[in-house]
Amino acid sequence: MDEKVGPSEMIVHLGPQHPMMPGPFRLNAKLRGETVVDSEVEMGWIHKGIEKILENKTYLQGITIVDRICYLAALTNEEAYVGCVEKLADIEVPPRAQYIRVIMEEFSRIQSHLLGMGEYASFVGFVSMFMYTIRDREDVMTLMDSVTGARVTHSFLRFGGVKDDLPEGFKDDVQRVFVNLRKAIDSYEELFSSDEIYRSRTVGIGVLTAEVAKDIGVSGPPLRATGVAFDIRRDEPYLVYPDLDFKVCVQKAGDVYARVQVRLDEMRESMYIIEQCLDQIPKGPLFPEGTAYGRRTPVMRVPAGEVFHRVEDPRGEMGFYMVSDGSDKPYRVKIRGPVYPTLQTLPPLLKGVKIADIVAIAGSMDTCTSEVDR
Amino acid sequence: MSGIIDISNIIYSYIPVAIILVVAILMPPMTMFLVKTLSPRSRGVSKYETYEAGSVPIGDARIQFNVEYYLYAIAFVLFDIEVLFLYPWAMIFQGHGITEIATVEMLVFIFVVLFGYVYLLKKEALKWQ
Amino acid sequence: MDANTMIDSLSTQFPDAVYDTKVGSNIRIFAKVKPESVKDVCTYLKKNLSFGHLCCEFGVDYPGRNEIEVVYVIGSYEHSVILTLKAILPRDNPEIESVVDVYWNANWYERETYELFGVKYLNHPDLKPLVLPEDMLGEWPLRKDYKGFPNKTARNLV
Amino acid sequence: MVIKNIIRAVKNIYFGPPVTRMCPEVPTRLSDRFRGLQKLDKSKCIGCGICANTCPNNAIKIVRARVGPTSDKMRWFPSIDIGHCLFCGLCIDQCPQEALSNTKVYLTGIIRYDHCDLLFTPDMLAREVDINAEKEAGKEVSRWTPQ
Amino acid sequence: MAVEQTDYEEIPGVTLTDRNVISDFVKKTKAQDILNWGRKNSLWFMVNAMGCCGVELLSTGMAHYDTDRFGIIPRNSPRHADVLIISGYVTKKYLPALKRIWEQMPSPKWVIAFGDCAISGGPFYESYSTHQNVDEVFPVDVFVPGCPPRCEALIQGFFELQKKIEAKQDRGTEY
Amino acid sequence: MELPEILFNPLARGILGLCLMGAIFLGAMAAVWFERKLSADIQQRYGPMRTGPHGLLQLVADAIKLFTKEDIIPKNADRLLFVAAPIMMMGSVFLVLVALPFGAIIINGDTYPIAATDMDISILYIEAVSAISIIGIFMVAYSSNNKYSLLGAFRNFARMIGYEVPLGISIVSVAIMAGSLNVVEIAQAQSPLWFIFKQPIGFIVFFIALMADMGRLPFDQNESEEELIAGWITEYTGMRFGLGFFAEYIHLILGSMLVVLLFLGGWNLPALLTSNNILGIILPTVFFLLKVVLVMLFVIMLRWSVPRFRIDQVVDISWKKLLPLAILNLGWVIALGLLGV
Repeated sequence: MDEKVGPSEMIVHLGPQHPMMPGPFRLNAKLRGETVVDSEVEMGWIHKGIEKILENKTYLQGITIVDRICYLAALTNEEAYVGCVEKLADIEVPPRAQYIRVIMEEFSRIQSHLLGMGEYASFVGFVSMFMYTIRDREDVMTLMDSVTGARVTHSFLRFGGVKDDLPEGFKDDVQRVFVNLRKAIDSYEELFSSDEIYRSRTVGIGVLTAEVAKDIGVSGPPLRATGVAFDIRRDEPYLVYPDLDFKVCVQKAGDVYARVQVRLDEMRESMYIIEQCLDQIPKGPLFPEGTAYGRRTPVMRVPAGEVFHRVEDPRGEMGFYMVSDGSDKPYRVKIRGPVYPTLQTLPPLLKGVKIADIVAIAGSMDTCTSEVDR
Repeated sequence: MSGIIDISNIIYSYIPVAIILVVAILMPPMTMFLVKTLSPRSRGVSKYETYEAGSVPIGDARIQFNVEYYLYAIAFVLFDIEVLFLYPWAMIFQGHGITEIATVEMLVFIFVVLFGYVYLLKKEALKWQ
Repeated sequence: MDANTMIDSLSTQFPDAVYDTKVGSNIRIFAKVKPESVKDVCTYLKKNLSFGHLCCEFGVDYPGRNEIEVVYVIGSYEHSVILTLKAILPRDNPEIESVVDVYWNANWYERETYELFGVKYLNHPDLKPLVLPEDMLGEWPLRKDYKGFPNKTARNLV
Repeated sequence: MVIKNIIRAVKNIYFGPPVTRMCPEVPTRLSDRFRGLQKLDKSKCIGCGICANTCPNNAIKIVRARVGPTSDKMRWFPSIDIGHCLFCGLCIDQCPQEALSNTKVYLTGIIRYDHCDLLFTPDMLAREVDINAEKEAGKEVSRWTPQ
Repeated sequence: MAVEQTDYEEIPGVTLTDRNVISDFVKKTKAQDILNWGRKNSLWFMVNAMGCCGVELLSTGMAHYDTDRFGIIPRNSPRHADVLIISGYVTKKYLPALKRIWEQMPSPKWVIAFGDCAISGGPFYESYSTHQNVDEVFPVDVFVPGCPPRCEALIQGFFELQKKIEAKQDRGTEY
Repeated sequence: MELPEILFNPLARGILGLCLMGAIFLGAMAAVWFERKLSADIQQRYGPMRTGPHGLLQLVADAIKLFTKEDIIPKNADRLLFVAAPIMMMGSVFLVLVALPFGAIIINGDTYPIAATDMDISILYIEAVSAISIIGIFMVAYSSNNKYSLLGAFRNFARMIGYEVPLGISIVSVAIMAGSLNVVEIAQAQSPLWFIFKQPIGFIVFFIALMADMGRLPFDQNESEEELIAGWITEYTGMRFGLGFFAEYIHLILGSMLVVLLFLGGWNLPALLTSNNILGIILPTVFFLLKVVLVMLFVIMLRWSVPRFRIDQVVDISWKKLLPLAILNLGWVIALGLLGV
């Protein structure tokens, strides 16, 4: 962005301490009146060097660190990391563990979408909506808490399996929560589609076309809102996703409204997936039998090699590239976060919009600064 | 009957206004003086600098206004004055036996104003930048 | 088009620039590329083989071999094959052509690789630090011989 | 429409009871797997140091401490810096003797006014020193780290 | 305390009243208890979500935990805030901004270190990019350990802060 | 029964005005408490609970705290304007308060409004002085030399400019119907039928324009917390912020009173109910204040249940929808006048 300002133009820093996002992030906007002339995203306010830290931790210790890459999708981060190691060390995960992983990851998707949507609603001035979505999110969090033992950073997955089995009566709890959640999601949808003020703030705002989105490398709901049905769960299946029936939620418009609609549909799909899993889940061990892997993970020396494993995060494509040199610590880990490209769409999208739309557009991307900075 | 003060003497009805005005003007400075004496002070290098979400601001906030703002303000002033003309007319509209004539006059007036309004709409001068 | 034909097409198109090709599985292929022709290869990949999605781009430091590898992981929205393209640079003066013109989102990846590894990208539109403060430039923290790490100044009570 | 929203709001006032958990007074029902402050069973601990090695954050150190509250015999036990502990549960999983276990303590016992008070000695982990009473008594007890 | 006192810049027309007769009087008498009552019951915290704990910070203000019960509400501007909650790792890049925000808050003001990252650096204590020992920079009043702590822990942290204010043991006021 | 002569003395009325000032401060505090409780109810929480029974003393605690907060005047601020702006805002709301009746006492069929003063042109006066507060807001924003504040001030201006015209026209319609510019007489003129039934479009226009004037939620662009931190008041600390805050809430109360006076029939009750002197002293005021509270309730509910407009949409609504509607309403009122209704 050019630092020079013309007459009646000014540069406003939105951030790093700004209510716009759950995480420090700075948007330098050059404004002419209310209109954004040019903008630039500055990152790195919470860059914590996870990639370097992972090089100094053993594989097992790494699980706790990758939890903290993105605080809203801790389980999918773990899945990507653990999946890498399993590919390198050639570990077969028993089916029951796979099903439990799918259940927990879909829960994590639901809670992330609920937070993202509510936060986004509060950005267009709809504070009560935020309260409602967080209220429903708390129920989901309680369910996750009862399985993993923590609310945000779970440390739940282990190499070859999961730490704990599902608790007694989990299925009933899930069904009870889902009855309420279905109703709540329906009411959100009705609210979003019937409220005129809301529609005037969202329909046709921040239109991301499929070409631009592909060029920038966007994935996840922002991409699917443009009409591209790209979903790692279907295109490059991992775990038991091939056995499950789900559809990839797609919207055509690519605007703010479509992105929120995609999230609403995805939550429904996630609930459907979880119900299938709970019906289909087989009995069996949580860890591969006849190996040393278990809750007490042995000190691992992973064979040398390189692997790229990607999973579908609530926000898109989460990938880990892991280089192993045969020791007990990874030689190099590269984290490919989904928000990293998504955030780069902001400067082109923000050209010519009003300030109030900045937060609407940025919020609808459902970005997670922590993951961008890593 | 609603007369609580003798309205015929116009000064009377403004004496309370004056009293309140004095109090209203004195109250904030008095409050701030009390606050100044009672409140603690913190130290900090950038305490008195302009807040801008933790960043160092670039440039002054007192920029030159857009020309559009002035056009806009002029349109507003025009319309507001037109509205002001309506007040005396509203007073004599009824009960003075001139209702029909007043109506015609006012229709002419409103028509002229509407003409200007439509012109502004067509010119998109009322679009906020 | 499956993984084998893709890799064949790539190596026939660039017989000099692309070497060490390998097919890992039917969705993973690997290749190495000469640093000077990385942009041409990427253009070809995007235009002809529909590799339109740059998953990530990063560096790996090998002080033993005195090399820095710049790795491009390139996927696609149309098919699920992922190509891992590697360019090997000398460690003391790593320089490589920027692929921002081909892949838009390479911009930030390259800025990050620049500040963390010191890989210099030629023809990059705006090569400045992304995640670290300006004054940390030149420390190249993700190289294996970074001195400032691990930082033991933190107070640990145990 | 706006009216619809208002109706929804009114409905919420009458049909949506508050969902608030009355936090400090009514303790929240925690899941059985909740990972709070660790508890040390001194009779099981063999001082092997696996927990210290496995801790991702180097929050555990093996120190010498008394075997029991009345005994003068000293043995090696883990002490944990709660200011560093991630509550990830790896130490508990990896402990070969199951000497460490989870408890649900996460509130009054471990919120401190001073960073240095966040060091939990083996005696405190074994609950031989009552955390709350120790806190009220002052710093001397809390800083007592038998080396 | 931690903020350098020597760099303090005198602004024309602003007089320091920290040695004022009136404030001395207030400090010594019951009036201080009334002030402290008001202060402890209206702790407005600043919205500054910085990491994992930031999400729990958001949840704390919401319906399930509802800090509004205690008069604790979020404010976006530091000029209106009383409590700075450091809710995550402070990086070298972010520290100047955070310091600015802290200095721009009007006194009396308090700091809560929420979560391991704020207390000690958490899992990132040996990173090349984070700033260690935040409590040497900010006069932290209450340490809430956990990674991240549950929402109840933050409420309990506020409780401890209230106790501290009531007992006139708080650090952040600089009377 | 007659009222004592002393009450008609202008100086005594001034003192009554000061009492009303105190009352409105308490009212504003109650309004804030009310808003916090109501929003909590809508959001399924409890709201203030601990400070006093049901958090009734919450606002007292807030006031004490704000009172002893440090007062920071930024280096780059315009000191004079920065200090003068709260005076502007407070002065504006109090000057409005002078002309507004807070109810009425009906004795032997005669109505004595509880107001500090009585003017011929009080509605014009109210419109004029309430516009000062916008200048106050602009002074706050411009003097603090903060970009968020400046943007908030621009939005405030745009909104004021847009909505003052429909507001004025709808007030004129009311004045035509009542044949007077005196608020008390307008309220009296609605004795059998409230004006909301005679000119519903006028009421809608007036209410929306007044909401915009008060800066309540679908129209609180000047403060929009998500993008502009706190908008115009970002740089104000402690009691200065408190004054601005209180001025806003007093504005809310006065606006609700204006709605009740102009459209919802003021304190008018069937003569049967006020024939008794004791009832006549109490009932009209209670009835009036009840209506004010109901209007406030509606305004507050609206704030917590709708999203916010963008500023250009706000301006568009004003010029393209409300202004034609207001003129239509004027035509309707003229037609009614011609028919002699």
